[in-house]
Amino acid sequence: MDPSSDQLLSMYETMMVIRNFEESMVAIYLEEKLPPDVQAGLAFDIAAGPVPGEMHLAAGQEAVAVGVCAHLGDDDTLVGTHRPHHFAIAKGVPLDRMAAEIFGRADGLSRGKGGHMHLFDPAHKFSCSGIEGASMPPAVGAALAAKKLGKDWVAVAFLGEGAANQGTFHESMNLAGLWQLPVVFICEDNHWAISVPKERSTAVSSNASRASAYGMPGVDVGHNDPVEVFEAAGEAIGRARSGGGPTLIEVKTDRYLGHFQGDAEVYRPKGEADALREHDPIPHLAGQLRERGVLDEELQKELEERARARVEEAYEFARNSPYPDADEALTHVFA
Amino acid sequence: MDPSSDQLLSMYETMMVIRNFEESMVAIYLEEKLPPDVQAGLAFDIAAGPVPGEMHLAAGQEAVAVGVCAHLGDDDTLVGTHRPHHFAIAKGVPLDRMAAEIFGRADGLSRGKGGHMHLFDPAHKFSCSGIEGASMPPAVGAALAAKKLGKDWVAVAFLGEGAANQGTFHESMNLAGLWQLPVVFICEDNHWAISVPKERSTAVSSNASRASAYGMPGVDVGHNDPVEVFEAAGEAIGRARSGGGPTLIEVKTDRYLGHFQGDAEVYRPKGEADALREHDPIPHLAGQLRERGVLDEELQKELEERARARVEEAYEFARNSPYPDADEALTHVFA
Amino acid sequence: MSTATEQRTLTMAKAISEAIGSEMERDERVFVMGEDIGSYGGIFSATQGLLDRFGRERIMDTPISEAGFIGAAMGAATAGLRPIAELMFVDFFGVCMDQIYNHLAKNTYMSNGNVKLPVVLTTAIGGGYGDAAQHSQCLYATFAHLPGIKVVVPSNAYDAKGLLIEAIRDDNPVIFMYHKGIMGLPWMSYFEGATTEVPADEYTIPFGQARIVREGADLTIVTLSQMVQKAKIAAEQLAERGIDAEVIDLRTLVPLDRETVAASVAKTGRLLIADEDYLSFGLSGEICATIAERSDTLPLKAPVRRLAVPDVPIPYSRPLEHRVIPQVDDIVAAGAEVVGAGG
Amino acid sequence: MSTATEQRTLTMAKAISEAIGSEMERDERVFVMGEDIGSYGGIFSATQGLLDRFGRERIMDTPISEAGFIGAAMGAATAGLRPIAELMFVDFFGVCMDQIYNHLAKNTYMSNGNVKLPVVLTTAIGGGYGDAAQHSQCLYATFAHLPGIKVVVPSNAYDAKGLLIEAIRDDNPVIFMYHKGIMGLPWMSYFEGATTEVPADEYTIPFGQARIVREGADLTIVTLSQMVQKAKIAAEQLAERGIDAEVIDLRTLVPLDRETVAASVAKTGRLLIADEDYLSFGLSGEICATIAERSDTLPLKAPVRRLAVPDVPIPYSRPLEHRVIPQVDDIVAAGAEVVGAGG
Ligand SMILES: Cc1ncc(C[n+]2csc(CCOP(=O)(O)OP(=O)(O)O)c2C)c(N)n1
Ligand SMILES: Cc1ncc(C[n+]2csc(CCOP(=O)(O)OP(=O)(O)O)c2C)c(N)n1
Ligand SMILES: [Mg+2]
Ligand SMILES: [Mg+2]
Repeated sequence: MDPSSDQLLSMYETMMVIRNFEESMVAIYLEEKLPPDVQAGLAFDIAAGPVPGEMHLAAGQEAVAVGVCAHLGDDDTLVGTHRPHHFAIAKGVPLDRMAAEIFGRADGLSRGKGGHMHLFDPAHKFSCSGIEGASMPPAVGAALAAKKLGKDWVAVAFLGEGAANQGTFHESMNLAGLWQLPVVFICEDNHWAISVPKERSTAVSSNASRASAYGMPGVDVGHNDPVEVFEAAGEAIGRARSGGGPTLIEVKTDRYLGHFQGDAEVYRPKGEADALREHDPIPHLAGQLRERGVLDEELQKELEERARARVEEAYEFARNSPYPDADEALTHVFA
Repeated sequence: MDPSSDQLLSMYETMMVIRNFEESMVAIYLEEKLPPDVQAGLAFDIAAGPVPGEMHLAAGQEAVAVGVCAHLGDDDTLVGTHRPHHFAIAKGVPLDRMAAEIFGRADGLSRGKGGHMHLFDPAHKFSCSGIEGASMPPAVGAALAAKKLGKDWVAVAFLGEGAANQGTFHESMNLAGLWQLPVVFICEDNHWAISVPKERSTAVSSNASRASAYGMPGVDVGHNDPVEVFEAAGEAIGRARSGGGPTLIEVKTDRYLGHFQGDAEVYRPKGEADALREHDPIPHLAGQLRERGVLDEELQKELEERARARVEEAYEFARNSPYPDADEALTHVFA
Repeated sequence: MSTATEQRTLTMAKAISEAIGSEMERDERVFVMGEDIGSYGGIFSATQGLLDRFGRERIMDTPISEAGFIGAAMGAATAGLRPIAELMFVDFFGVCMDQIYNHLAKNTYMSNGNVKLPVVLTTAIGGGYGDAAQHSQCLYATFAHLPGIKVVVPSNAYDAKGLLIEAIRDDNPVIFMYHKGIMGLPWMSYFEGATTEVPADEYTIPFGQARIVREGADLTIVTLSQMVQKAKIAAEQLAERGIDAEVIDLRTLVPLDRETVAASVAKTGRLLIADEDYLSFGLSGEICATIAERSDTLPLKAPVRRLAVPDVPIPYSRPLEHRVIPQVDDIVAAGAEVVGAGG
Repeated sequence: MSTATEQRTLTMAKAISEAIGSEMERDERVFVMGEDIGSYGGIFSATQGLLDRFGRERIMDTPISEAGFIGAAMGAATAGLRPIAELMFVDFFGVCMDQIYNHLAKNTYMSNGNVKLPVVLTTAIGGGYGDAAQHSQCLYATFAHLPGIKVVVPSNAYDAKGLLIEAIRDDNPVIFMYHKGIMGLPWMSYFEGATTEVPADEYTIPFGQARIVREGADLTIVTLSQMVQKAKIAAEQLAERGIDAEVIDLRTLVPLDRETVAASVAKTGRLLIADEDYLSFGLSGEICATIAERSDTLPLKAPVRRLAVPDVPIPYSRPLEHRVIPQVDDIVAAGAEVVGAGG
């Protein structure tokens, strides 16, 4: 199923929003984290600034999120990973409340209780977590619920190629295959699990090839192309929606930044990330759109500007939101 | 690699020892467990008698244990399951101290601290546990140690077809394939996981087919034949011993008794077990031995008698062994 | 025919399956997942007869994939269902704890209450029948220590039904821990005090309300689960020795009814904790803390005494197991000691 | 050039990697497995520089398969090696707890001591830097409650080296829990009191011996890990208010040095427990029990006071996290209260 020009355009725009959100965060994250603001002797202070804690950015991985989410509605469940922003943005999670959550502010999705790795937006059936491999069982459950309720809802679980070696992968795939559930598993193969490359973590070259162990189709999507992702995901999600059962898709994608911000990447071949950026899918998609004649200089500028503005507003919103009252920490352990 | 007549004979004898050990236990286990000895109103008391607690017997599954262990020496590690007696006997664990352990007596392998599901015999590198799927990681570790120490030791992990859906299966297989370790995984497919048949637990019909997900050979061994097991295991263990890496073998076998003693098997088709006994591998192997001309009426009687006597002596030894002193319960939490 | 007032004597196992069945009748969103809960009826009969009534769609046997199906229960709850998931033995928690404590127990908090997770985990606890180190543990304190999941530990059939219906109707995760030795199974000796009259119709028992099983003036015995039945017997024997023990059944650990404990100790001035979990860093310590934090208003006539598994795994051999799991005699001896110690 | 007497000031992270390195030099059987322990040097630098010295055979990066590689560490120990396995954050214990607590911690007991399992699990604990609910927990009480594994929780570089060498040489499983906020990492603000002089050569510190960090007459503060550094600062501030606090660093929870705690409380009559784990059913309760069991010989001048995470997950937002993790000010306020309450 080919994407329409409108679909391509909106994927393109969303990719720019994601890229802008992530790359803007690189600078925001460093605010107040560097000398001389921090404890003497520190090169960097993860605890300081408007956004403390770990920060996993998805610059370079936009194609996976938009190619999949183009097929999802608000009733479809998406369970993301510790690197969740691109999924959340593509799924339609409000950018401003998401930014505010990442800033730990009162207007955040969860009034700052969750944070960057724990974004919850029930209205868009979006969630994620900081535990590797933990996205799959809940997605299986959401798919089970859809089947029990007789709805045509689909659930998508994202995971990294590193997480594919966690036991929950096996248990979830087996349940999905056994019960023929409307769930699609999307493995983002960005080659790295922090510092461990895929060939030193995984006994086989393709995780998609593992799908046969669960009686489900496995699909390899080549290099980081949003259109290929769109097509593979469309087929899998369509099959799931129509009762055809689960699919496992592995997409080759690229991590442009460190595993988390502050990662010196000593383990990574010099220049690898720069080389990857030469295959940046965003300009490449722009080229395709120009060929189709649906994008010109002017529209491109407009879309870029709109993306920039949306992200800027979201971060402004976050900055201007107050911190929650400290005693809110004691609430909502139970519903 | 065909088994020699001597190997076949000793496999045959060991199978009879196992069968005799297990079927004798059926009666021993019931001692003092039935009315009128027990609390009024009870049909049976698991807590009573010389052997309390759960009792998982392997009658019908002898072929798997002997076919594999024929290739193992004392330096090779075997990690068994919650249904461990046949493995222990085939691995050469002393029958008398094993029986005493199951009786909870002072002459037991662990002076009664472990019990039926927790038999430890370091001299034969034998261990087992009551947790499904837990046999695989330690076997991977033993194989890793062999490789690090430059020894030609092999490690074997047994698991049931039900345990093959536990996350440890995936993690262990991947580590074994990734590091090319001298470990062999043997899945006993007796069709049942307590009351759940394989087709309602497993998305694919063959666990051996899952081996490809870990870059290792997978071998299906057809119906409960000790010679076929011997051949498949011999090839896999030989390969592992010579640095050729891991193998996953699934053997179709039969559970003649309940999951544990006392299991009314309401879930099991009437007569299934009886029908299975018609394909009992023990008389079948006897037939093969007779054809080879290495077994005659007389020798068969002698072997049967010897097996019976060994088991009887072991259980006598257990009965005559004293209970450990209660305060021993407080020792050996730490070495 | 059962009427609103009909009383029947039921085993705890029957009370539990009755509670699940009546809630499944009442609310279509309730279903059960677990190993051998279908045609087998649950290894400890907690789902006996439910497969025939509700069919495989709502009484779902699962593969041996606890992390998978418990995580799936959470996902199904997020999507609007009210799953009950059985972890056959609590001893197996280690294969699925991440899904339980990092997700099921935290997502409500991390979402600031925007995500509700009405999931009940049912699980079997306890030893005393020779099932050894990996099938005899209680571990309720392990769950009670980690925030976000309510911990229910009934001691008898009446409480089990009311507490389980309360759990199923709760919009939060609850772990419901039933002791094998009070279920009244036809294949395991048990304490008959747990088999009680149980109303045929539905009722709930609120969480966080301990029950005074026996009033007494000399000594407070704080306990739960099967140990309540042992403590009742022990209290009678203590009475024969002229010691009047008050027995408190905590019923739930999260929430914990500290007030009832404190009020009793204020009265008796003496405290014995009878616990089947491991001794250190657990329930018995928390009860001590409740007293220590109130030491100005709760003068003790004697040091607090704790009975629990003395920080060893559960051994298999009967005399050894009997040695490490507190028995009626141990409660009697400790109770007499505490009162004696008080002069 | 390092001599037997040479003293250097080291961060706790450097002390830990030095201890591992020197033990690997000394004993070929010692090796390390874990995620990102190789070229990365460990996310918290616990294995910094070791890959270059020992190579990939002994410094093994693993897949994200904790149950697999921790179980494998146990299997390798059974076969005669002495593995160190790193669980990157203790928060991840839920994916591998079965291998840890049902096997690694029990096999020695279940085999009546015939199986020795010299395995050290190293893991990062603690919050305070905005890493939220799944990356900020301490959980030492969860491990201490379950029998069969020793629990070591150092508060400074000197102790870390000596306790870790002791752990590596121990023939039993040990979990060595280092708090991120005292490692002295170049990318995380930390308490500098944890960066200490450390002898260049090897030494061991026996388990089960608490350290009196500061002597005092008015109040006993029992604490551990990063909280020791907070308590030292708090004690100085209390001193300015004329309150003389004794600060006890437990150093290990299993074994637990109850005597040192009891002796101090016998002297001061007042007890404050400062803990970064969850409040209920944990460490602070166990310390209370130690006192309550000795109430006849340990008269309290004031109720015991507990500071810990108030049974909520760790929230992300800074003011909220600050609210739930006890801070220096909280220790000062609570200490003053306890003494005040004592009149
Ligand atoms: C169970 C568990 N183990 C380890 C970690 C620590 N960790 C966080 S991200 C990560 C690497 C993940 O790699 P991958 O799955 O490929 O995702 P990516 O970071 O490349 O997007 C690890 C090991 C974790 N969060 N959870
Ligand atoms: C992790 C875990 N989950 C559940 C159980 C309970 N249990 C014991 S045996 C068993 C069935 C095992 O089936 P299978 O692996 O096929 O072995 P079999 O009994 O057929 O030999 C189950 C579910 C367990 N021991 N461990
Ligand atoms: Mg990756
Ligand atoms: Mg089976």
